[in-house]
Formats: sequence, C-alpha cells, structure tokens
Amino acid sequence: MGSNNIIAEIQRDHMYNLLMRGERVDGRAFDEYRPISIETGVIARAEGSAHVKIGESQVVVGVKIQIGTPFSDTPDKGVIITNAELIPMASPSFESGPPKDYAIELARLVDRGIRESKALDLDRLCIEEGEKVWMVFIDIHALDYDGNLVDAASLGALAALLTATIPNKKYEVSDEDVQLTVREMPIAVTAIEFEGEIMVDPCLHEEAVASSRITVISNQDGSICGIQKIGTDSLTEDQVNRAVDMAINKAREIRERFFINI
Amino acid sequence: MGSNNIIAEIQRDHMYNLLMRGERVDGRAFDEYRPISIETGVIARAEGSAHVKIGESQVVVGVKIQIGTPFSDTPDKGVIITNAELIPMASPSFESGPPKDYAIELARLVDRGIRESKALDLDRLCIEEGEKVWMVFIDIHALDYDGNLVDAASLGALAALLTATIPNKKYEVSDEDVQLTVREMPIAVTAIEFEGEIMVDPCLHEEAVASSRITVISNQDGSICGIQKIGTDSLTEDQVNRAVDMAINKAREIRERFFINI
Amino acid sequence: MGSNNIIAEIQRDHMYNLLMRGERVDGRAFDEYRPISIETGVIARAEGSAHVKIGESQVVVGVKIQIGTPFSDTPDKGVIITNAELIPMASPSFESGPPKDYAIELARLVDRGIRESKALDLDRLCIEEGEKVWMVFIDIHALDYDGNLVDAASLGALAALLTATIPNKKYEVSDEDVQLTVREMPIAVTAIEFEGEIMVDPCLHEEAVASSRITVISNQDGSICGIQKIGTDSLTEDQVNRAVDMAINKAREIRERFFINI
Amino acid sequence: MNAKPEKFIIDGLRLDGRRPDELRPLKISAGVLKRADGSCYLELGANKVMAAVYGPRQVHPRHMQDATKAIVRYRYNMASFSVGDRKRPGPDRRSIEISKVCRDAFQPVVIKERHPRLAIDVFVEVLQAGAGTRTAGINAASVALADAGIAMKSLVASCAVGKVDDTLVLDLMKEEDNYGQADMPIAVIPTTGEITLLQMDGHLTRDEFGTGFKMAMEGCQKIHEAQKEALAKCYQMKDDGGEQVGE
Amino acid sequence: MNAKPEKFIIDGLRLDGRRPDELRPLKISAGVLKRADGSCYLELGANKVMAAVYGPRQVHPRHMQDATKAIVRYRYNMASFSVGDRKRPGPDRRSIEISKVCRDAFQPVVIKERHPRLAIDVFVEVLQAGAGTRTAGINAASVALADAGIAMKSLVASCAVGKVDDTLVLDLMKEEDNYGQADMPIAVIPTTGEITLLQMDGHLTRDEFGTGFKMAMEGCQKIHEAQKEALAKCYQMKDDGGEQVGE
Amino acid sequence: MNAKPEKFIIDGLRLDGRRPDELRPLKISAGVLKRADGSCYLELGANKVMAAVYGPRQVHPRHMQDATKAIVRYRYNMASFSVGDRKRPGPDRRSIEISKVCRDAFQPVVIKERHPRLAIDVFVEVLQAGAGTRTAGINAASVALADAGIAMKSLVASCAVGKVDDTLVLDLMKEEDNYGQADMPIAVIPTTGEITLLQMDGHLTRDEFGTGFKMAMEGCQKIHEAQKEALAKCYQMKDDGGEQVGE
Repeated sequence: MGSNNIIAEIQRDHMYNLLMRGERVDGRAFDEYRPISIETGVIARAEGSAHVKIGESQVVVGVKIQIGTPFSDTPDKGVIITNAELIPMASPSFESGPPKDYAIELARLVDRGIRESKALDLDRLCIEEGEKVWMVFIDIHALDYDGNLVDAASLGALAALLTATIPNKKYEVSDEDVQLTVREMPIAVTAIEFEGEIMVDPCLHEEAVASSRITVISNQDGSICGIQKIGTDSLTEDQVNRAVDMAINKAREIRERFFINI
Repeated sequence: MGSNNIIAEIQRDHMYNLLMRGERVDGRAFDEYRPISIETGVIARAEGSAHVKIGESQVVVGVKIQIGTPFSDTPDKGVIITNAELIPMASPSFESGPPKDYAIELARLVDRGIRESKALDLDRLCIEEGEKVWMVFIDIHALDYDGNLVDAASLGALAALLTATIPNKKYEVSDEDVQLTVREMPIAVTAIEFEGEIMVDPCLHEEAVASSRITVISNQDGSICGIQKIGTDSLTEDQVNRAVDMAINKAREIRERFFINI
Repeated sequence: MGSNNIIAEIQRDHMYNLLMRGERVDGRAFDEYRPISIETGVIARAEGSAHVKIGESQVVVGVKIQIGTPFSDTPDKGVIITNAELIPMASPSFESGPPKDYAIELARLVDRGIRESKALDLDRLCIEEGEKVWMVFIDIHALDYDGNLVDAASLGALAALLTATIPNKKYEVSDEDVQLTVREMPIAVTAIEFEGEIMVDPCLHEEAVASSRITVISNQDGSICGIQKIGTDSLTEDQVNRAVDMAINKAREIRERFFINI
Repeated sequence: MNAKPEKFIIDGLRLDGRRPDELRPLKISAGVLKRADGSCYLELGANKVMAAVYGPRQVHPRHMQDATKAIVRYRYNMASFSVGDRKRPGPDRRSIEISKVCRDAFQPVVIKERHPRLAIDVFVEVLQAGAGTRTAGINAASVALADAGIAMKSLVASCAVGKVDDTLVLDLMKEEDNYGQADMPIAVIPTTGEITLLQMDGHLTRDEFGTGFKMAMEGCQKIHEAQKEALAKCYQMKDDGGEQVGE
Repeated sequence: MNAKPEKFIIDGLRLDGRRPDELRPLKISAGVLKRADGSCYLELGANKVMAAVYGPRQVHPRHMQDATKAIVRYRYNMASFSVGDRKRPGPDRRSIEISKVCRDAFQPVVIKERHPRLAIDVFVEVLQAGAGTRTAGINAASVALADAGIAMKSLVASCAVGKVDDTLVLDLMKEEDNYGQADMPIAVIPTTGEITLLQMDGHLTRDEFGTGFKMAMEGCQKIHEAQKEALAKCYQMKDDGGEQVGE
Repeated sequence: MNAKPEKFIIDGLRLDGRRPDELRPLKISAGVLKRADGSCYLELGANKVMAAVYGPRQVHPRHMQDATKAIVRYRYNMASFSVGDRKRPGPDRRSIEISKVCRDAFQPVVIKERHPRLAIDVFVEVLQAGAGTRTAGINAASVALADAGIAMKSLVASCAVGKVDDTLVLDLMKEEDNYGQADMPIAVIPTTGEITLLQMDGHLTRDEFGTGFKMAMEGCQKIHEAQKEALAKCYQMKDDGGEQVGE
C-alpha cells in the first residue's frame, strides 16, 4: 500500500530516523498494541456485530445468519462466507476502487482464522442435509484505515460471532433464537519486520516503511491455525520465529482481556 | 447531459438571448409540447409495444410478459421490471457507453409511475402463490434523443401496457390470451426552469441550457404518483408549485387526446 | 491481429518480397501444413483431452462431461458448451486481456464444426428429459500462438472428444463409464489469400500479411458443415472456391492420418 | 420484516409515540474519522450512517475533470449487514439513483469555481437502515462537507414527509415507509428555502402535496439547527485542544 | 416458437408462398433519425432493424486510434423485446461475433485513409427479429453509411441462402432458419462480385455450396437495387426542401 | 473426489509410498514456448503447470508504471479442465490471493532497478491440479524467469509441509491436502534461506511449526537442485544448436 500513500511518502525519512534509534513513531514498545476498543451489538439488524478500533483504525463487522442450500460436496455442513469491503471512505488510497487483491487477501485471512480454528461447528449449522443449512456471512466494513486492518477485522469477526444469535424464529426453524456456538477464539496478531526488529500492530506509517509483515493466528492453547506473510521483502527464519512467539503471547493477552467475559 | 454535448455548447449563447425575450427555440408556448405521435403494436414479438415520438425524440417501448417465480417477500404478486437502454445510436454523447446513472434514473422514474399509480394489479398477475407469477418486463429503447426522454418513455410504457396481451396460451395457463388490465393512466410531464419560467417538454437545446428540470407524474383524478427533480440547480417552492400545476393540466390533455380510445 | 503485432510489422516487407517470388516464409508448398502433432489423454482430470501442435502453435483442449439441466426449449437434448481462453501466456499481443471478439469467434467456430456436423448425438446425451442431461464442456486453452489457432483448436476438440469418456460412475448413472459416441469427424482447414494465391495453415507472419483468411470445416464425405471468412479484405468467388476445394482435400488427408485409428 | 400494522395513528400519535409533525431522535457527531478530510456520524431513529468527505483532490482519469470548476461526486452505499436480509455488496440500481440525486442536492451549495479540475468526494455508508437513509445521508454529508472545510453557500438539510392513514406525517419510520401511502424526501437550503432534492412516490392529492411540502420544509429547519449544533460542538472540542481532525 | 413444419416446400412454394429464389418483402427508408449522421430503417419480412452511423469522429481512448486511417466500429444489438423470450439487454457471445464479421464486411469498401485517427461508428439495432437479422443489419448499415456521406467504393449488399427439404432457398424465414439444413449468409460488393462476408453452418455438399453461393449473389443484386432506390428517394426528398437530415 | 482415507501413513509410508520427508516425482523442462521470452513446463506428482515470462516490457496504462523500477506482475490461473468439477474460466478470489502472494515471493529476488517503467510479467497456468499448485507454479515461474534472462539475485524454490495422522509430511498429495490437519507452503531463496512466501492453515503446535518449517526448507533445497539441472539442460540444448528459445 505504501507507495500509493502520499502522507506516508512524505514522512518516510522522518520515520526512518526515529526507528533507527529504536523508537516507534508513537512511542510504543515493540510488542505493544495501540489502544483497542471493541463494542458489540452495534448493528441491530445483524445477527451479530462489532465495532473495533485499534488506534485510529476503525472496522465494523456484521454477521448475518440466513438459511441457504449447502454446497454439493458438503451437504451436511453450514456455510461461512467472509467478505471485506475496503470502501473509499476509509482511505484516500482507496479512491478509485480499493486494491481488489488486498481486500480479498484480508477477507480470506480472517476467514481462515475462523475456519481453520474450527471456531464454528459447521455440522451443527446443518438444518436439513442437502437442503437447508445456516449461512454465516461475515461482512467486514473498514471505516478508517490507519494500519493493521487484519487484526482489527479478525477481532471484529470473532467478537461479532461470539455475540451472534441464530434467528430460528424468523426462519421458523424453532420457537426460540439461540446463541451461535463458538468453540475457539482465534486471534490474529500482525507484526512488521524493520531492520531486523519485529514490532506488532503497525500503524499506517509503519506499514508504509516496512516492506514485509506477517500475520499469525493462534488458538487458546497456543497452537497456530493460520499464518500469512504479506509484502515484498523476505524474512529470515529467525525473524519468523520471533514473530510467531510474539504473536502467540499477544493473542493470549488480547483474548484474556476482551473475550473472557463476552 | 448538457456539458457533454457539443452542439448544445455552441448554441448556448444564442438560446440564452432568445429565452431572455420570452421566446422558446422552436417558437412554442411555455406550456406547449412538440408534436406527439404514438403508434402501438409495432413489435409483433412483444406482448405490447409502442413507438413514441415527441418532436424528434424517438423511443420504442416493448412489453414482454413471461412466467417467473415471485420475490420471496411478495409470493402472491406479479413482478414489474423496467429497463432503459440509452443505446449509442440515440445520441453522439452516448458513444462510450451512455451515462449509466441517467439510464437507471430514467427507468426507475418510468417504473415508479406505473407502480405507484397502481396501474397494474400485481395481485391479479399471480398465477400460483409462491411458485408462478407473470413477470412484466418494460423495456425502453431510445432511438433518437432530442430531449425529454422521460415523457416519451413514460408515454411509451403506458401505451404498450394498454395494448398488451397476457400470453396464456403460450404458457399453457389457459386457452385464451386476455388483455392486460390497466387500472390507471399515469402521465409524466417534465418541465425545465429557466430564469424563473417553467416550460414543459424541453427539447435537447433547452435541456442543455436549463440546469434543473422536474418531472411530475399524475393520475386521472389529478392526484400525484411521482415527482423527481433532476439536475444541478435549485428550485423555489413557487417554481415547484407552478410546475406541478402545469404538469397536472398537461397530463390531462395528453391522456384525453391519446388514451381515451386506446 | 496483425497490426498489433510488433514482430509482424518489422518483417512485413521481407515477407512480401518472398511471397512475390511464390515462396512461403518457411519453404512450404501452398497446400502444405506445418508439422502436426496430436497427443490425447494428457489431462487425467478431464474426461477427454488433447495437446495439439501445428508448427509452434500449441493448444490444449480439455473436455469435461458433467450432469446439468437441459435448456427449456430442448428438454431432451444434451448440451455442448465451447469456450476458448486466449491467455496472455500465449502471445505478447494478448497482454492486456486478449481480443475478446477473437476468442469468441474462435470458440464459436470450433463449436459450429462439432455441432453442425452432428458429431455428437445430443439425444443420446439426455439422461432424464427436462431434468438431467450430460453437459459437454469443450475448453480450449491456447498456450503458444504462432498462427492458425482455429485449426489447432478444432483438431484438439475433435481428438479430445474422440477419446472422451462419459463418467457414469462418478454421477451414479450406471456402473460403467462408456466412451462418448462421436459420429462424424469435422476437420477445419484455414487458408489465407495473398496476391490471389490460397495457402493453407498460415503461420503468424503470414496471418499478419494477409488481410483475409477463410476457414472451411468439412465432413468425412466431403460435405461442408461450416465456413467463416475472417479479416478485413474481400475475396473473389474464384478464390473462395479454390479455398473450399483445398480445404476438403486437406481435411481428408488429416483425418486419415490422425483419426483413422483413434 | 414486520407485517403491516392495522392502524398507523392512534389517538393522534404514531406507532413510536410521535406526533405527525415530529422528527425521530437525532444524534450528530462531526469529525469522527482520521483519514477523511471531513466526517460525520449520524443516527436518526434506527438509521446509523457515516459520511466522509475527501477533497478538493485530483481526479483520475483526467477526462472526468472539469477545467472550469471542481466536480462533486457522491457515493451512497448500504453495508451488507445494514438491512434485514443481507444485501449483496456493491452498487445496485437503487443506490446508483440515490447517489445521483444526492449529488445534485449539493451542487447548488458547493462553491465549485474555486477548485477547477479537482473533485470533492462525498461517501455515505449506511451501517444500519431504518427508513429515510437518503435523507439521513444528506444530513450527515452536509456536516462532513463543513467539517472538511469545503466552501459552501449553506448547509443542506433533508427530510421526508409521507402519508399514513390518510394523514401527512413527518420523517417516516420503517413501518410507515413500507406500508404507507406516500413518501416524499426533500432537501433544501435552509436559509433561502430553495429546494435541491425533491422526489415523491405513492399517492398525494394536489393539496396534500402543498401541505406536506411545507411540513417537510419545517422538518428541514429543525435538522438544520441540529447540524449547526454538531458543528459548533466539534469546533469547540478542537479549540479545547482536541486533535485537529479534518483540518 | 413454432414446431417444425412437416414440409417446407409444397408445390414448389415455401411456407409463406415464395419461390425458392425469392426474397421476402423489403422496405428501406434512409435518413430517419435526427441525431445520427446517417440512418436507415429497414424491414425484411418480419425483421425490423434500425441502423445509425456517426462519424468520422474522434476516438477515445486514444490508444484505439489508427494513425494512418479511420477505424470502423460496428455494434449489432438485439432489443430485449425483439425475440420470443425476452433477451437480457447488452452484448452476448453471438452478438459479439456478428458485430465482428459485419464490421469486416465493410472494411473493404469504406475509404478509411481520408480520416486518420478518426472512427466511423455503425450501430445496428434489431427491433424485431425474424431470421436473417445480420444480413438485414448490413443492408441497413450500408444505406446509413451512404446517408452519412461516408466515402465508400460501393454499397455492400447481403443475403443468405439455405437448404430445406434438400432444396436451396434464398433469404430464409424463421421456420426455415430454425429447422432447415443449412444457412449461409454472404455480403458482397455488388459492382464487382467480391465477397466481404461469408459464413455457413449446417450441411451442404460441394455442389450445393457452389449453386447456393450463386443464388445468394443474385439475391444481393436485388437488394442492391432496393438500396439505391431508397437513397435516391431520400435525396430527392431533401432536394424537395425536406430537412437536411444526416448532411 | 476420493473419500477420506482411514489412515494416511502405514508402516511409515504414505498413501503413494513416499516417506514423510520425500518429494513427489518432479520433472522440469525450460524453454518450451516460442512466443514467451522465457518458459517452463513442470510436473510435480499429478500437477502439470506451464509458466511463461514476458519482459521487461512496456506497461499500459501508464499510471501503473513505477518511475524508479520495473514492476512484477503475476497471474496464477487454473484451466477449466484442471480440476474434478469444471472450473469457471477466469480469476476467482482464491486465484487472486495466490497471484498476490506468489508475486510477492519474487519481489525480493528480481533486480527491478534495471528497468524503470517496465513490467516483468509472469503467467502460470495450471493444466492439471494435484495439490500444491501454487508451489509448483512458483518453481516453474522461477525457471521461466531465468530462461527469459531476467536478472535475479537467485532462483526461488517453493515447497509445502503438512500434517496427517499427527505426522509432519513434505509436499502434500491430493488426499493429504483435502483431509489433512495442516498445510504450510513456503518459498525461499535457497542460497540464503530467506523466506519470500509463507502461508499456513490448519492446526500446528508451536513445535510442529518449527520442525515443519525446517522440513519445508530442505524440500526447497532439493527442488532448487532440480531447477538448476533443468536450466543447465536447456542451455546445453541451445548450445548444441537447438533453436534459441526465449533468448
């Protein structure tokens, strides 16, 4: 994204010098997130929803649960569909249609976290084999893009799912709406590599300077359910290992802080 | 459309002077339409059709009536689908794909006139609740664009519907084709505002000079079923009221002249 | 395609002089093809497939046979769908999306050969009238474009069909997969006209120089099932007749050489 | 979706307890986004909309530029999750028409001559839809434009009037919108009373049109007050040392 | 759609009473649209087509220009209501192929060198389809090009020959097209006999091809006469003081 | 598609007889296409992929150019017939993501500064898919880039590691991919061990990640040897008087 971003270009030199002195632009420690806020239930018309802020980055995630037909090769499983809209509101660089591959990568990464962690039990989302299953649509709407959308979107998806309701009444499946069962809490932690250092939760300026970042999605037991290296530079094995360790730790912190009582 | 239109740009000054003297380009009175001709039944393959000319503007409207499935939220109602094609044949300014939003606005405006006036009884277009209903496709094909397409398209849609047949035999619904029942005759009348004056049926040059126009669609009893202000300039309340009064009067004249014996 | 092709432009003059002396660029006779190779069964996941080379032109054709619903106006017939992808790999001139109309013409021409020769018995591809029929997808993938794609694609389609299997087991239609019945062997032969001479199998340079070519598809008995003139120049009746005669002869040779034992 | 109510007005009050000429609760916050040059979050009844403004900024491709003045672009969009049944993402015919009429609602007030060749981009995202999203969007966009420091002759205020049980009512709520007899959104320049958007569908007599029009006008005046308050509050916060958002 | 007739030719006459080598009734009017530079409305049997020509005019985007000559563009389009079952608006694979071969049918006659960098745009709209729309469209386009004053070596005339009941027949009607044994549309330069379009599908022996080809050629000559008449009538009307359409 | 096997590893061997750390049979041929500047055909197990490289060449439209260096573009595409159920032609969300990460896998090795404003285009076509198409495609693309004479710091080699029956296995085959517990494709610069692509999904403990990563690294080294061999063979053939393909 960096090279498209005018502000980033202007401040690149300044930031470079700062980072050379071991400092981050906003004074954070290398393993420190910006302030995180998560508000759930913000969209009454959605079955689940969350408004997440990480620093100035803002994302709304809405979960819609509707009845549909299963895929023919998985007739007894519900369906998860994850979509991300990088609307032009969120960034001057999204003006003429946002970078399509970036939005798709974001959505697929969030999707993999939910899917591979087995957070949702797709078998339980089957209503009538081959005929009727619950379709869980996870829609990510980025409102303000100040870096690290992946983690914000992942947190939003998890929070929205954790508070989502299966609309049994609306679809006349049963007399009572029940809460969606979520069995795992995958948390994505993204870090950049810059001059050999690994720093979590890059703000926009940091994303612009570092040419590579890595997202690691981990589970409650510290196991890993997803990894993606993003960007144009290479990483060493040591850097990858440090990023993975840091991600597992930060994920645990975030999980305990936000999701233990949800 | 004006600023895209080379001819309009060249003649703008001339027209301005004329209009300043209270005259219209082609000598008409402010509340006077160009010659209107309506020919129905022009497309044998369509269930209803009309070729409308207002001055040099030419539109063909074809109505196709086919069987389809109803929308899930209105299982007992037929469906109206209105589409307008501003084909590049009709104007040099439609060359590289016509302005998409203009074509959509045109189609939706014609659609609202038919729908909101309740000209068609959607309940009667249901064949089998939730399964089979009549789909009424109203396709507007602009051939020559010399201003005021909205009124031409609206007249064409109404005339095509008034002469349309429900193809019961083709779809084996019954042994006899019957005429489509049309319960109301909504007529759209478009006027421009120029230097405080309201003038109906703008030709292309007038559309190019006036930055605002207003379409009022009215029923047989003089009530209103649709209004749309189009264009970049504002209107005063007084101007709107004069346009509404003029539109209701002209609609009555047109209805009596063309549709009383259809 | 010629005018888009840089190499062609450069060599145009040289080629013109050569052709003036009655010679072809690569020393072939006017009615002589470049070396042809046809390898079938190259794609195990397809029900039928062929890799065809004519000179340096390379095409892979895959035939997929799946179950689908018939068209409503032919409820008792199977479906043939032919598609050609002129992927950017195959030519520098296909870079920014290949010429769409060229790919469509290619696919439709191959399709007409198969369809009009009645090579496939569409009645036999019906499994259950109005409900289930075999869909035969013929997908043409051009890998290297050195002229005369039409003939390569046609040969590939025929070879792939002749070696294709109906996957009865996979779709639980019966216990045994059977070979697809192919009743006719339509062969497309393309020729260019240049300075009054007709030459078959144009290479890329010849296609660039000649502004018109003609494809004639003929059957085993020498009858014709498809013709298409392609390009911007006109042909005389005499030229057309010579091309037709040459095509019928060459088709017979190719058929005997490649398809008699398939 | 709820079924059609038997009566819309009981003892002079509407389903949600409002009088016929009363607006729904309105909440406006300016300057809520970092990246946009101006922004506004607005709630009106069940509607939740976000508006952002970028510009004046460069226009690509170049042939869309106007050599004599800035162009105004307007994108009205509904989030997939904003409505009862999930909406497919991206523009549909309805949103394209709404974007067009809303864009034109701002053409008379934006002073475009100052910025030839540039664009002023207005983005409206409906996060939750509850009848009247286009008017809510215009009201938010108006504040966002001011927050972005775009030169305007005036704010634009927008409000709809409708008809239920043969009674004219201001600012339709969902049931009134779905099952009512008419809907007429307008947008005005509150200081002059000039109309910049006018649409209507349904059924109104000539007299109802005139009366309803005046009701909608008064609704716009009330909204205008709320818009001014929100902007004042936003500027005060900035003066009090808050971050200079959108400046 | 009608079912397949048992016989196509009875007592030497076709279903509509024509002899095998007879054209359907043909009606051509030039100069019928105001905005286009040239236009033509044509009826051939059940076909109703309108052709319009714009140009020579500028080409956008620029990389489509040819620095040495004008480019010819051709859009063949069927109106949604032109066929039995409503057609989705916009181009499909069939119309894209037809547009391509029809464009090439005019390349040899249009004198393109006079207008480097410009485009000559031909638009053909099928308002009612009744077999042979591409040939009807070419015949109309040819007249529209002349009406637009585009320099051409010659008009182009087009006609199809087909086979039903093992008999060659000229200018197929709908049933003959749907259920016949072959269809071969051609377009020619009538003055020289050169072929500018040639397609064929179905089944023809080598001899039938030769004979059918000559039949189609003769059909084109007849059409050429009608084209010239229509243009003469149009110019006469203009000389008589009618509006100077398309000049 | 086959059903899930009961066991993936029996007596220490996998379904196709391989040891856990063994690659599938690999076959690489460079210089197989005439038109492309460089090309490579590769088979890895059931995978059949073709890679072609064009460039450095001009970029249209111009706003996509980078004034300081060449841009790398990468198109991963699956042929419709490459999979069990026919795939709709053209890009889908999966192939768009794969194209992105594969493009970035080559960014660190291609010396882009030599060719400002130009593009290096890599096209990978999957003709037959059999698990691991993205890694197969990268391996072929790497050879095609070399064959095209594109200046690179090093080849890139790619390989996946996965988990079945709680055992780490190299280079997943179809059943292991469909029903396994994890899949982690990586791409590396073999000479330095630097990672240019890393993805993972499924379930791995922290330790499995570390061990699997090293396995994948070793797989990449083996592939690198095969890549170098194929290039050597190709150049030798050219020296022996074969056609100068791709030079």
